[in-house]
Order: sequence, then C-alpha cells, then structure tokens
Amino acid sequence: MTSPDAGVETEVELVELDLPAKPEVVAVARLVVGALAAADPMFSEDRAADLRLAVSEACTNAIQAQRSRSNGSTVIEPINLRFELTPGCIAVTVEDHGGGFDPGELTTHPNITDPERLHHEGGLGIPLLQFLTDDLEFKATEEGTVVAMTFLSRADDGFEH
Amino acid sequence: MTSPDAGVETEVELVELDLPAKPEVVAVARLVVGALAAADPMFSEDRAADLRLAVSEACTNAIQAQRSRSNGSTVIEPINLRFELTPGCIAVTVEDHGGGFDPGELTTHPNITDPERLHHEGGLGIPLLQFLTDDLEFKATEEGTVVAMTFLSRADDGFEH
Amino acid sequence: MDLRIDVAEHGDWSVLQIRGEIDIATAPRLREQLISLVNDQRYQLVVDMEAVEFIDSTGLGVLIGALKRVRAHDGDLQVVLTNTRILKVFEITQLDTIFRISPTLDAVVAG
Amino acid sequence: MDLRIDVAEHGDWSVLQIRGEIDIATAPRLREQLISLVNDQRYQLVVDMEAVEFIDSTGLGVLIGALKRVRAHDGDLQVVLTNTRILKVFEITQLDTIFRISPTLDAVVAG
Ligand SMILES: Nc1ncnc2c1ncn2[C@@H]1O[C@H](COP(=O)(O)OP(=O)(O)O)[C@@H](O)[C@H]1O
Ligand SMILES: Nc1ncnc2c1ncn2[C@@H]1O[C@H](COP(=O)(O)OP(=O)(O)O)[C@@H](O)[C@H]1O
Repeated sequence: MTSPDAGVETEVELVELDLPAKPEVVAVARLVVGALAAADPMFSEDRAADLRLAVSEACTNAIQAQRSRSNGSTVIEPINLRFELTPGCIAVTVEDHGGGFDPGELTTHPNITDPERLHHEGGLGIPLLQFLTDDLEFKATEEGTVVAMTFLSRADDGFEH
Repeated sequence: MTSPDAGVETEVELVELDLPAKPEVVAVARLVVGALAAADPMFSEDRAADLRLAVSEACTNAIQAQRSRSNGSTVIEPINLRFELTPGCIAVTVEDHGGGFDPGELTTHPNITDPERLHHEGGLGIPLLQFLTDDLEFKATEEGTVVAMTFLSRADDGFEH
Repeated sequence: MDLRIDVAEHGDWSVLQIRGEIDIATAPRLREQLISLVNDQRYQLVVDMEAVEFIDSTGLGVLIGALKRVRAHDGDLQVVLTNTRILKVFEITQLDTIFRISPTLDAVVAG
Repeated sequence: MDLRIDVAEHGDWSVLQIRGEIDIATAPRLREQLISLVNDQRYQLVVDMEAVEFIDSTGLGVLIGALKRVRAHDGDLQVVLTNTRILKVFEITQLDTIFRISPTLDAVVAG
C-alpha cells in the first residue's frame, strides 16, 4: 500500500468492510484481505494465504453466532471488518453481534488421533486462528465479540513459531 | 447472494467498504464488486466486467479529487463505497470528500476522431460511466461528491442500450 | 465462490473430484454429496482435492464427518492432494494423521 | 494489482508486452516506459495487450498521450489485442477509430 508519491501518509491505513451475515460473503472477505496482503510487498503469497484462512475462520464464527442468535428475527445485523495496514503488519478485527462466548470455556475435544475425535466436526477454527496469527484476542462487547488478529509478514512459511 | 436457508432476508443486502484514498486500493474495490456480481447468478461475467470498470472509474475520480484537494495536508480522508444488492440489480455509491464539481460544466473535448483530441489524455471516465450504468447520478455533498450508479443484470453484452 | 463436485467410480472406490473453494457457503453441498454416497452404500471414498483452491475448518469438519460415517461401515475415506497450501491446513490441524493423503489417485487405487 | 512491461525490438518496431492491470496505480509506470522509449527516439511502438487483464480510462489516457508523442515525430503506436472485454473498452470510447488494433504482432510488423 505504499505509493511512490505518498510520503504524506505516514499514519496507519485503514480499510473497513461491512458485510451481511451470510455464508456467501466470506469469500468476499477473503478476497479483500488477500488483496491487501498482496499490496504489501513484505507479505509473501504463503503468508497472504494464512490471512485468507484466518479471516475465513473468524468470519465463519461471526456469521454462525449472529445467525443462530437472530433465529426467528427478520433482521440480521451485518458483521464489521477493519484492516489496519502498516508495512509488514496487518491487524484485522472481525466484529459480530452474535451474543458472545467465553473463549476460556470452550469444550475441549478429544485429541485428534483419538477415534472419539471423529464425533466432532467442529472446534478446529480457533486452534487454526491461534496458529496463523501473531496475536489473537477475543473481546466481549455488549452485543457480541470482536476478534482482533495481528499478522506480521514472516519470511518463513508460518510453521516456525 | 441468495442462500438456500435464507428466506428471512428479503430486504436489500448491504455491503460497505471504506478505503484510503490511494491508487493501490482501486484494485480492491474492483475485486469486491466483481465478487458481489459473481455471487448473483443473474449477472453474467461480461456484465460483472462492466461493474469492475465502472467502479474503477468512479474510485479513480474520487481519489484524484480527494488527493488534489488535500494537497499539503497530512490527513487524507477515506472514500466510502456502498453496494446494495438485490437479485438482478446492484446499486453502488462512491462517496468522496474531494470538494465536488459541477457535472454540467465539464470541458467538452474535441470529437475523438479530431487530431486535437490527442492533446487530452482525460475526459473518458464519465462517458464510460454513462455507457456502463443503467442509472447514473452525481450528488453534491457538503464536502464532495456521491456518485450513484445502478447496474441491472442484462442478458446482452451491454452494447444495446 | 464456486464449488464443483464430480463423482466417478474407480474399482471399489467412489472418487469425488472437487474444484473450487470449500467454506461455510459451499461445504453443505459437499456434505450432502458425501452423505448421499454413504446412503448408496459407497463406503470406499476418495476425495480428490487437486483442484481445490481453498479449504477452511468448515470444509475439514465435513471430511471428518464423512470419515466417521464410512468407518462405521468398515469403509475408508482417503484424500488425493499435493498443493502445499492446502496440505498445510491438514498439517496445522493434524488431520494429516487421521486421513491417508496420497499424491495421485493411482496411488490410492493401487492401495 | 501487478503490471509487468517487457520491451523488445522487432525490426523498426519497439514492442511493449504488457501483463496485468492498467489503472491509476500502475499507469504511471507504463507512461514512464513509453516516454523513455520516445526519448530514445523510438517512434514506432507496438503495445501488445494480449496479456492485459484490465484497463480503464487512466490507462487509455496514457496510450493517447503516447500516440500524440510518437505522431509528433511521424511515428505510430499500434495495439495488438483480441480479448473481447478489453476491445469493448476501446469500442465504447471510440478509441478503436484512432488506434490501429491488430490480432497479432506479425500482422503489425508485416504492415
Ligand atoms: N464470534 C463468536 N461468537 C460466539 N461464539 C463463538 C464465536 N467464535 C467462536 N465461538 C464459539 O467457539 C466455538 C469454537 O469455535 P471454533 O474453534 O471456530 O470451532 P467451530 O466454529 O467449528 O465450533 C464455537 O462452536 C462457538 O461456540
Ligand atoms: N468525484 C469527483 N470529484 C471532483 N471532480 C470530479 C469527480 N469526478 C469527476 N470529476 C471532474 O470531472 C472531470 C472529468 O472526469 P472523467 O470523465 O472521469 O475524466 P478524467 O478524470 O480523466 O479527467 C475530471 O477531470 C474532474 O475535474
């Protein structure tokens, strides 16, 4: 996001995206974060793929929370994404109005190699987020959750932290 | 943007995107509108290309207006895009804080086949917008301009209106 | 945003060739397809992911669910995959330890 | 978001092969490249747009400016292009009437 004639813009660049809480828009969120990462030459294509995956996970959780909460209601609020861009660092927040949850109280699923694990199709999203982000925070709001994720461009492929 | 389990969402779907007024983000705006059009099966790939082009033109004008106005200032305000999605129709607004202009007072360039026309590199954007949109409006705001464009999915390739 | 699923028979195996992105929007179609195969008593499944451009945990959950179903009938679900970005998602989640992943369909069919 | 420009000589012609998207972000690089060719007294230019995925009025303006410059030296700027979506942009703006557009580089070089 640096332009040759910039110079004046030393502050953080901010991109905001409000999306209806529908499964179909997760692909749009992925596209946007992928394009933003691609615009920063410090982010490799592999790291950009990490961002796409993490944003997909966070938006999926936001949409699921919001849709299950609004069950029966006719209006589903949008989800809000914010991207803060500085060279070598992209901070993303995904905010929903889905009622919130306690990340400390998540069901612990059996170990992946335990045959019992097959009974649970879910529970992989947050571990993926933990792996892919350099910083991850769940903030409870009055109405729901803000997931705040920080991604540093890394020379490696993300396997080494 | 219709999902099999929707039904509750009969109202217009709204997507909002705020972008810093930088040349690099126009590609992001194109990606978003392209993905939104692709998500509506009534829009052909050719018509989606029309939307990408029109949004590129409107964002380019917004960014140019905003950057030339903020010359010398350190803070450049963002540009705001709104997409209203209904089956077969996408309405897009691009809002800038670039000081505005009078669309009725545009310089008329010599006809394209006139050798004099070569002296003007600009002036092609608004004619393109007129061609590509089904409805086009420039609304003056206190700070700048809202360009409101309506696109209908068309069976044809856009050459026939 | 598209997902395309083609099913073919290779000996004892039913092979699902998947193209596109597997996420919350498209995973339900994959789940339905897998369930309908199990309902047709096809318990030896190969998911060919060579043309998959994206998968997230929603897609992985569908594969886990299908593995459970075919195992209940002493069947198996194997994966054909070489794309390193998609492989990485299996590795991070350790699902590479519960799915057998092969580089080609021939390698699966040959056993 | 990328633009790649490769320049080669074909007889009297300097051929710019362009890949990617030409918009407000990338057009300045194309303009610089074209001006530097004119400064090197290359006035017979071919812009090969077969690998261009997108162009808008900012990109078209750069081509108009370059045509003006080479014409001032009795030169020419021709375009190689078959992609119907890009051709459409030339047609809407009627620039297909001021640029000679050919389907292949050979067609240009052959005259
Ligand atoms: N934004 C959110 N709002 C409410 N609950 C959430 C949110 N994100 C995650 N959760 C809860 O945490 C659980 C675990 O999430 P995750 O690891 O992504 O797996 P999955 O979504 O497949 O269950 C979810 O089932 C849900 O109960
Ligand atoms: N959003 C805007 N804010 C201010 N001025 C604008 C805006 N959009 C268009 N204009 C004015 O209209 C003129 C014609 O626009 P256009 O046809 O797109 O050609 P170009 O931008 O290449 O000059 C611009 O040069 C500019 O002066």
